[in-house]
Amino acid sequence: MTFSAQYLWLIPALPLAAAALGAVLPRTGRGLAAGAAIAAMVASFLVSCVALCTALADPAAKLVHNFAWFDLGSGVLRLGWLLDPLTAFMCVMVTFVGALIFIFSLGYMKEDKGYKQFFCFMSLFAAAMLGLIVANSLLLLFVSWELVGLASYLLIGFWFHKPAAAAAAKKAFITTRIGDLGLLLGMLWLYNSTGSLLFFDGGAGVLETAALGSLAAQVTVGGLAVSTAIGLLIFCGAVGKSGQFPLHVWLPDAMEGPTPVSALIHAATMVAAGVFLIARVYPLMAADQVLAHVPVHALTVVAFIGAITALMGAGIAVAQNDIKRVLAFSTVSQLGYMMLALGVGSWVAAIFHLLTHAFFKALLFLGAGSVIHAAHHEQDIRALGGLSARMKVTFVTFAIGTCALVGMPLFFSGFWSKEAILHAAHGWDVSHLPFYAAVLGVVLTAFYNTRLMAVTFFGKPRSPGAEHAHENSPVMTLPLVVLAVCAVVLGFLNTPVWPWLDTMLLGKAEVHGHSLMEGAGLMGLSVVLVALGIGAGWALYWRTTRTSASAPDPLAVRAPRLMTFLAAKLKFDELYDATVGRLNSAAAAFADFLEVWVWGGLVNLLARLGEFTGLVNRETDERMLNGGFDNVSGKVRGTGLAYSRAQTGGVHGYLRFLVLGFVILVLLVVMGGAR
Amino acid sequence: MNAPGTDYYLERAPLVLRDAIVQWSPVPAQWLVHQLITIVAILAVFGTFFAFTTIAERKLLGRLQNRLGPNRSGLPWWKKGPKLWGLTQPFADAVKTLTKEDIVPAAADKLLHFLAPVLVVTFSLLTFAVLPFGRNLIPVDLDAALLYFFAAGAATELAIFMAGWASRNKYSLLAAMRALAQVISYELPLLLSVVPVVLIAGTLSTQDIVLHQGHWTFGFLPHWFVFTPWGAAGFVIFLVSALAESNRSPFDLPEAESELIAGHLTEYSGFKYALFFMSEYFGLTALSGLGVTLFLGGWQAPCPFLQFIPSYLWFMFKLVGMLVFFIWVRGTLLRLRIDQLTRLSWQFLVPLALINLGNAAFWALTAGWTGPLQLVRWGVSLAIIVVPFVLIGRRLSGTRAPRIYRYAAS
Amino acid sequence: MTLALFILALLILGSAAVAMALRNLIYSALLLIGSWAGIAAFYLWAGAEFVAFAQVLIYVGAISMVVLFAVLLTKQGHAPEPVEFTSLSRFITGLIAGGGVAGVLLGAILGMPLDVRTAQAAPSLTVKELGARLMGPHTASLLVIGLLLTVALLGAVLLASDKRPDQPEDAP
Amino acid sequence: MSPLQLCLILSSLLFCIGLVAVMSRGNAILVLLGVELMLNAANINFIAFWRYGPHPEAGTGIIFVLFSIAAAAAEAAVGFALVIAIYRHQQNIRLQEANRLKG
Repeated sequence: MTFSAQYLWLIPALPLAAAALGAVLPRTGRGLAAGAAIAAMVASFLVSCVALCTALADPAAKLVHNFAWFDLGSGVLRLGWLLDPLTAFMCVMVTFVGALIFIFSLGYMKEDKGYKQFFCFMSLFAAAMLGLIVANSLLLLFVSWELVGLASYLLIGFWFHKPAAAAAAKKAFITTRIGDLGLLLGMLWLYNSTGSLLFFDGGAGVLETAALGSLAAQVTVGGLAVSTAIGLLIFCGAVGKSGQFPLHVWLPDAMEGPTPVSALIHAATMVAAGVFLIARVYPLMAADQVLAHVPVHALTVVAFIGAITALMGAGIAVAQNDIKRVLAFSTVSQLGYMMLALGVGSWVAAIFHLLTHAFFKALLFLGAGSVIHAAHHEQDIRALGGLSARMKVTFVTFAIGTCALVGMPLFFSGFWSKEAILHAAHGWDVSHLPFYAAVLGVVLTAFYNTRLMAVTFFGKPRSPGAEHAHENSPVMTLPLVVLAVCAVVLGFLNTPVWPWLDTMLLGKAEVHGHSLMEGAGLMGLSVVLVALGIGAGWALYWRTTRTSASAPDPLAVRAPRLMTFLAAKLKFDELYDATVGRLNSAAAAFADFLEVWVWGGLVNLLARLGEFTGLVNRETDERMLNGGFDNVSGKVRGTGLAYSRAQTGGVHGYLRFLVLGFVILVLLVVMGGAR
Repeated sequence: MNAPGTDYYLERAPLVLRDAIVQWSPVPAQWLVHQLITIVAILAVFGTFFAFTTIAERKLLGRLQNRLGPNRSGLPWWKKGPKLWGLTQPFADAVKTLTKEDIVPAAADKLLHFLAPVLVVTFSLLTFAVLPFGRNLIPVDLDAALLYFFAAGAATELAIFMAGWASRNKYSLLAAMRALAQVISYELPLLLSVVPVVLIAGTLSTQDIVLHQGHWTFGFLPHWFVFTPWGAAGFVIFLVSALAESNRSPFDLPEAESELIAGHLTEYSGFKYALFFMSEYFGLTALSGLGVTLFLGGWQAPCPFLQFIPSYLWFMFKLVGMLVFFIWVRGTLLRLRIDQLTRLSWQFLVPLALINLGNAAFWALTAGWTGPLQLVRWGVSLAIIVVPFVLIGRRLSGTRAPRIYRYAAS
Repeated sequence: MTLALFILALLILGSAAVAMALRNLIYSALLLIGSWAGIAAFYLWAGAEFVAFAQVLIYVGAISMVVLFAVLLTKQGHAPEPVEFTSLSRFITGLIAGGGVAGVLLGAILGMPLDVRTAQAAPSLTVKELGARLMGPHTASLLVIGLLLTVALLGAVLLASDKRPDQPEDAP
Repeated sequence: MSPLQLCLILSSLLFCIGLVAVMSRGNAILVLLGVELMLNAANINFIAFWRYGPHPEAGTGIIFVLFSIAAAAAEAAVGFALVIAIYRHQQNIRLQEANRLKG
């Protein structure tokens, strides 16, 4: 079957059609809506597989199909589809994980009243994400990007009757909007400087050498190259969407949505969008690398932001007690790793980690969903416990996911992708700080995951919900098993011995592996680090199991201040309240102050002055003179009254003056011109 | 088979006749005579047509209601002769209305009261100017003919309003208000049901639209628009809206006898009443003619070998068919309430017409699909219109309480 | 040609002027409809067929209906209260201002050496070409107009509706 | 006098009729009708310049009139909705009494 980029629109169109169907169906059409959503995702997956085969046949090619969207009179806005290995891999990943999440939702959302809407929104979300992936135009990407934002708003606030959910939805929407503003500005700037928004357009696209060269050659404020400035603005969007420092605050709150939503947002779609965006515009981000005399390279910023996020997310995750929040902060941390990989120049490592992370994080979230569903919506890990015997399938798959996330050596996908990132960070010649942060992050990751496993699944059940938990139906466990298999197998796509994914993404023809021994030192170090983290976790949480839900955390006992600081998420919300929020209220207070005291005072002063003159007037009038002043003030009053009569509020009067003024103006101009 | 073309002698007969008469007149007045002949022909043909439509309606309604209808009137000077099945009844009616007293209420606005019936007939006659009656027969072949048709048609409701207001009668005024509400509600679906035809045919000219439908698949399946999914849906919407636009039952609210005496006609008598009556039938005929033109292939024959029958006769056959259908509807359906009327329009017809527009766009986009893809095209197009129809219909009827037949035996 | 223009102008201006001076609003509206129809005839005269029919369809078919509805809904139909020049001074100043504008405009028109195309044949533009222009270089404006109409429709419904949006459906 | 000038004079006179009506009539409906007249006068100008202008084949004048008619329709809808709102508020539609922003 021949497949060209022309038919790529099918991939997002299918879920979109399912969403449209879900929107028009009556409330009773639950089964049909869900079935259509799943069928559309599966069909999209099949199309994506065909696209992947086409792309892999010639990995270096960029198959594009561009078309005119609309004619502005002075120019034509063009959109397009793009097929290359990056697009194809992402499509396959999103549709596959998405389809599994949809199937899982069948069981998870079974009793929910908004079942139909849920599948409608989920399909819309998937459609927007797929549209973002196949876009060959920054404009189309931006439109899909905003649609993703909208759908995530709808989904996070799906249980909008809970105030927390509604607030979280708003927070997510507004926080990402801050980043999107940067993206929009970057996009406009790009269009202004190149006159096109297409990525690849037979030599005329913005990611091709001609445009990149001219962008890097121009210099703007502060000595930055234009490409750096645009890249950083676009990166703002990615920071918002991918929950990077300092805009990560919305991501943990997004846990208020249903768990499949969390899986979809944190694994496959929304957060991946930011990483994907940077990978997509990577040539633009890297365009300034050849310049030596610029104050900062765009990618350097990306690397540092990523490193900070990775460390910070792992640190906060240590002190969280909500099972979903732990996973949320681990996502923040892992996204930081991906950004770090992008920043240090190894975008293929980032995409590799993005793919493996999508699978094992979806697995973890769905596993958490399974636990929550079984334990009657108990999310606090302190109140769980002892589930390993009660939910065997969930436990085993969750353990596999955890191993992948921690980076257990050799047999889990997370190990290989994390190894690639560490390797790249180690080889970065600008600074070694990100590398150290990443290494520390590895220890912390191992530590908090051990804690999560130990507290959730071992010991005694500490609440009635956990006691009565039992394994869920196959419709929920089957996706877990499939994802678990993937979490293991996927790592072998890109081992140092056989770096197939790297070659494909980079568009090379043959796979050149090298021996494991080359990076053995680093690999050994990371194995030691993981062992260290697990050992610490074991010592603190496993050896002495928790006895009741209210018992203090062992770490909190040993380092109470650190723990509270971490538990409060490094006080970021408070910080924003104290800075941005307070700035806002301060501005409002200042405006109020101006209103009351300055302008009001001015008015009062004038009034006082008037009063005073009146007083003086009266005094002089009464004491010194007679009728003369009376007369004058009478005249003044009369003039005032005459003027005030013009302010009738009647439309006619105003209009008359307007017209007379117009006539007089024209006459003046004409006479002036005649002279 | 050699299909008869534009110069087929029966096709040319009316034109030959006209040109012969024009030749007789002095040269400077020839253009005037030319136009006058067209006008007179339309007046004569459709005047007679109107007369026989009334008798057909009365007789058909009679049959539908299990009675005979008018059957007494024969020829006046032939007392003992045959009754001619009452076919001369319209002429007797004409004499009656012409000789009746013309009553104008004392409080009425004399000028407008007089002007309203004149205008209403004028405007409804104006619409005939752009209907293609035959292969060579179209009074004015305008480029924007459809727009003209609706522009002229919109003015008749204005005349109805004038009649209602000028009568100074509260029933008449209420009827006038109803007429306005109705035209505002139904103008939209009517126009929207026509737009797909314009989209597919790519022209506003009625003659070109008819020519666009003049082909046959396998030599006998006509390419009339009504035989496509979007065309069928558009035709149904058009029919319903046309019923409402021409104030026919079940949408005859402006002149609902049982509620408003006779609506805006209450204060009219004699010949003015007859004019209103006439304009209603003219409007109906014109809208039927438009429906025939847009959806039923106009003057095109259904099969190629039937082309020996001249095109204007085909137009007339189809027109009569449409009118009989309208009479049938009148005899069958009950009158709607005003709120049901507006709800039907805004919640059902307008959304469906909009969806149908999208359907036609799909049809136009997939014009290149052939072979098995043609089947896909038909299936998708059918689905696009049937699924919303069922869904919207179900939702609308779902909000109503279950029907209770209180006085019917269960 | 010019004679026809004169007759049309007389019709348009006469009916407009009388409409604006009458006391009975229904007469005003009907006369104004006549004036609009005259303007449509002027478009026909100028060769803009499509615009002429659009003018009739929209002004005579739609806007007039809205006007008549407004007149009847606000009970102005039989003029129970004086719909007259309540203030003579307002009328006079209005006339003076209007006259001033007319003077300025007429002076400008008559004083301008207008470069008139010598070819007097009316330019013809088929509906199809017009549509292509509309969907080609003027797409953006078309979209904006569509948006405007939608917003106006919603706004009109909101303004004219009896209920406040924040009140429940069946509040007394 | 050229036909173009005649058309322009027609339109400016129509404009002034509308203007006088707007300025001197107290009835809100009449005022709105005056505004409609002014819009129509502008349309006449567009058509006249299209007819006698240098590039009639571009059709800009016609397209502008179409947009203008659409805008006029929108204006009429909103305007008369406002009239009805005013009537509901003060039981008449005399514009000179509608002189408060708050009521």
